[in-house]
Amino acid sequence: MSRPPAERQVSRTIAADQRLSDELTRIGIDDSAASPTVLFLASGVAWLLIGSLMGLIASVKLDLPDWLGGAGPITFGRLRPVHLNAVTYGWISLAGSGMIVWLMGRLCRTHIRWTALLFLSAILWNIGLFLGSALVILGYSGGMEWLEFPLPAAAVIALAFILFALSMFRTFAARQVEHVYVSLWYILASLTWFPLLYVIANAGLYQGVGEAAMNWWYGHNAITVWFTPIGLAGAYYFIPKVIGRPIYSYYLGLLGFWSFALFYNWNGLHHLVGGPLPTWAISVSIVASLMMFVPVLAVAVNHHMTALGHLSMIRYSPTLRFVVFGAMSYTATSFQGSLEATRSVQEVAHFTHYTVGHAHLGMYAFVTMVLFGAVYYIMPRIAKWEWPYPNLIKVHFWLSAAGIAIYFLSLTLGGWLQGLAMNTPSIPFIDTVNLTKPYLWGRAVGGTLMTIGHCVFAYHFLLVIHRAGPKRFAPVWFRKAEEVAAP
Amino acid sequence: MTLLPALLVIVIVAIVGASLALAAFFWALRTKQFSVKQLNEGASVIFDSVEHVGKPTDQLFKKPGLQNDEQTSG
Amino acid sequence: MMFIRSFVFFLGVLAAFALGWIGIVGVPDMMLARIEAPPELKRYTAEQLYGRSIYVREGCLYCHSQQVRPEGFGADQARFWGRPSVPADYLYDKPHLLGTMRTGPDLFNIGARQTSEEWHLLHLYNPRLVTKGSIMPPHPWLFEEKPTAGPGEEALVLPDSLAPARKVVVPTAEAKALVAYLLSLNHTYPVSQGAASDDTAKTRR
Amino acid sequence: MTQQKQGDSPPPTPPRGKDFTDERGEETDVQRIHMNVVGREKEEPGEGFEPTPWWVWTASVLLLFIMGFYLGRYGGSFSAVAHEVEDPGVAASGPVKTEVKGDVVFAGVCQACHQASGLGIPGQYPPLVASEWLLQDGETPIRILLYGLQGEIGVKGKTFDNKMPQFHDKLSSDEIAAVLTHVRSAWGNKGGAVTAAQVDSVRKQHAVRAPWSAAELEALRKKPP
Repeated sequence: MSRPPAERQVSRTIAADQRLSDELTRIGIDDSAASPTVLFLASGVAWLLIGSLMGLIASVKLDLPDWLGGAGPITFGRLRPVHLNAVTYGWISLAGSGMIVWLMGRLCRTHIRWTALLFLSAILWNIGLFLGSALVILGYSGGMEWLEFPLPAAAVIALAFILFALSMFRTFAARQVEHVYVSLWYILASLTWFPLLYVIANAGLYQGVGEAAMNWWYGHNAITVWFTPIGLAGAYYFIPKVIGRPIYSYYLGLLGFWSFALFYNWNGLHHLVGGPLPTWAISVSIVASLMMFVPVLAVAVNHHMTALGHLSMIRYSPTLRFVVFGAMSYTATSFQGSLEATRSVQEVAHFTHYTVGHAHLGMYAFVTMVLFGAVYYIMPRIAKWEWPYPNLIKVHFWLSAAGIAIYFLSLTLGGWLQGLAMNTPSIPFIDTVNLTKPYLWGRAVGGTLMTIGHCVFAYHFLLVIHRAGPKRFAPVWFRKAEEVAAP
Repeated sequence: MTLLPALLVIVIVAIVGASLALAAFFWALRTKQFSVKQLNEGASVIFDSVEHVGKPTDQLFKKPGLQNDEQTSG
Repeated sequence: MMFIRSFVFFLGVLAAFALGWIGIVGVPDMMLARIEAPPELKRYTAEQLYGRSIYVREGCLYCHSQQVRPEGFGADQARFWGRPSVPADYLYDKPHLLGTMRTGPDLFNIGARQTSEEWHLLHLYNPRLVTKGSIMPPHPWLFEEKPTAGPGEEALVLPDSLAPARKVVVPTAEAKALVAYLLSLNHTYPVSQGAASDDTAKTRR
Repeated sequence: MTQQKQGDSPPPTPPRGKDFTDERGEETDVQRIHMNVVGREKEEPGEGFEPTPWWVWTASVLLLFIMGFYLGRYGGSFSAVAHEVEDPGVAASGPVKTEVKGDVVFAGVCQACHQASGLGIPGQYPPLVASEWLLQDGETPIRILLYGLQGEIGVKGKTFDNKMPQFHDKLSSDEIAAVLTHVRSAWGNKGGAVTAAQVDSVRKQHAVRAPWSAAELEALRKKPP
């Protein structure tokens, strides 16, 4: 540290120039991503509200089957698919796309290209979702889980995704850094995989049990190639970025990514264990599912070691709080999923509410929580406005965390008991229904808490978009470009 | 599809796939993709001179009186 | 250099995807292409197909499976849900309705287990009429309320508490088609997986 | 909200590398401390290039081996057959044939209509509790179960008009005997037990036929062949 004073002076000036240039670059990139990101995030939040409401109504309908029972469009069998599609293709996909746009600019250190395509994509995507949901409500469901949207709606969504991917690939091609960060691997892979998967699945190539195999290959691979990469890309960026410490091990990142790509694509047929499919195919899927221990372990060790010694930061950082919760849930849901795929667990858990609890652990406690964290990080930077009421974020976090905990525990316990009862033939079937009833109420309570949390979140989000609420102290990274450039 | 042709297809696909994967792996080794330098740069590409290593970037719940640059790592 | 790296990356990513697709969808589907329908498996009639579309429309598949697991794997057979289902049973199904939940019982053989059309209609109108404690949604929109039943129509026999005043409840064509589909779900015929397993049998030690 | 600051030209690539000075170009105490923690890339490897822990590799390879065995065990013979290998252990010892339980058969087959209480549904499905058709003799209920029943029938002074399905091909004689024994002794019913031999003898009496009417059953009961 002991350099001659003159040399120090020079390096000091260069350093100051460097800082100014870096900050201007970053602000310029964030600005270029701002409009499309806000559009994607805002539509995502809208679909989150719609999806939560649908899910809540459907959930209460299992408790009070005659409630709102008089009309076809609001029967359980139509609201449930709309809930699933609204939260996955609506909330997670749109908010995830918003996060991807912003991350793309940051990680490629360049401004977003072909933004017109992004606007078009977001609009088409919303049209597709609206069309699809309306058609399912009106009774034109495609009839396969995860693929309920009939062809016109699916085609619009596929087109929207392809436009989105084009803009992202163009931005990637124009990147100003040589190194491609680990989050980008996941994003680029998912941008390649998902359009292929979605088009193949909607093309109607199969029939009979072949179609069932395709259905569950799709159902699980939508998670593999789209929802999980969103969550992992977010976790890989935000945990080191918020803490200010590089990711623990890049070797592990490589191992994690390639084992993820290799094994996760073979998952899915364990949804048909004991079903009418060639035995070997189901076994291969179970093996692939268990091999997922490798990438999950790699990611878990990486994230844990990165955060180690800095976990106290979750007291200060809303983003870290949500993302760490999400990353821990990823480990939990993946381990649970691997074990759940095995024959002995599946014999009990299959066909019960246990699987619903597992699905929500993955899609909510993992992906959705990471996305909440991402929104809390991104919005102030692109809206140039701090979250006005930090306490609302705390309220949101605890409502969501408590909600998903109650939801998951109820359904896991209730579903397991249901499965045990169902495998005991001396228990009449109706008693397997009766014993789940208290747990289904628990699910409704958890769902209510989450929905209230989402309303709080949406209200807060609106405030930031409108730059409303008390102006808080402005941390340095929220300055506008002009302020930075001014001496 | 009968058993033997199916097995044949799978074996061929496996051999071709495995050799491609091995080729990619050795190419990565030869071009030093796993070098300390590469991995170091890779891991810190999300930082720049302002939001540098050692600087937390999200402390909304912190009391306003505290300096932004202050470390909170435990 | 940068280009080669991207190229290798995308090649690997595409290969991983394609392998999974071929491995667990393509190959099983090709293997099953040769199976033949059991002679007792009937194609759906127009009315049954219409009923099937209503089964899809009302989302029955979210609570009812249509597959039976083998002996030693759950209690499906002890519950009289039938023999284990095999791929040939589903040859005429599109979309497939295998289902993943048993919030309600399996329906693979409901047409053999519950042969009464009357029962199915009552159950659809309000499940709690025939199954106390059921949480299945009622489907009153598949029925019509009329002053009197028309010619050829048969009104439901409802308890006084549920019967509308001075009106009768008559099933619509949709309800009848749905019941016709449910009654067609009868896979009690014997099957052998011989057609599919011939080569296997020969090569097996 | 969205100023396109950079215009069309991409912003310059910032050189990589970090500096640990604050706005005034001074090294702050905090940063100096951190030089020892995170700023050590010149001296020794730090974050970003930690090798994969040995136990992750060990676990992965171990898992690979176990999964190989699993595929060998449950892979079937790579045929199109479903349910090919379920549990060889069970298969070797032969299917475990447990005693047929009447209440299990009732719950699986009869309860949907006749209800768990055995009271049926008024106006729809006749009760089994104290039903003369069930309890007067042993053969009539066997006939009903085997070949079904259709048309009007009076049970305990009330008239029912519905369809009782046939079970001659769906239930074994053991199962029919068990479920009849169960319903004839449940809910305070006092009918005698029914044996599989009785069921078999009724099977021999009649060829497979259309559902009975109440009158036919009545006639058979009064005039045994």
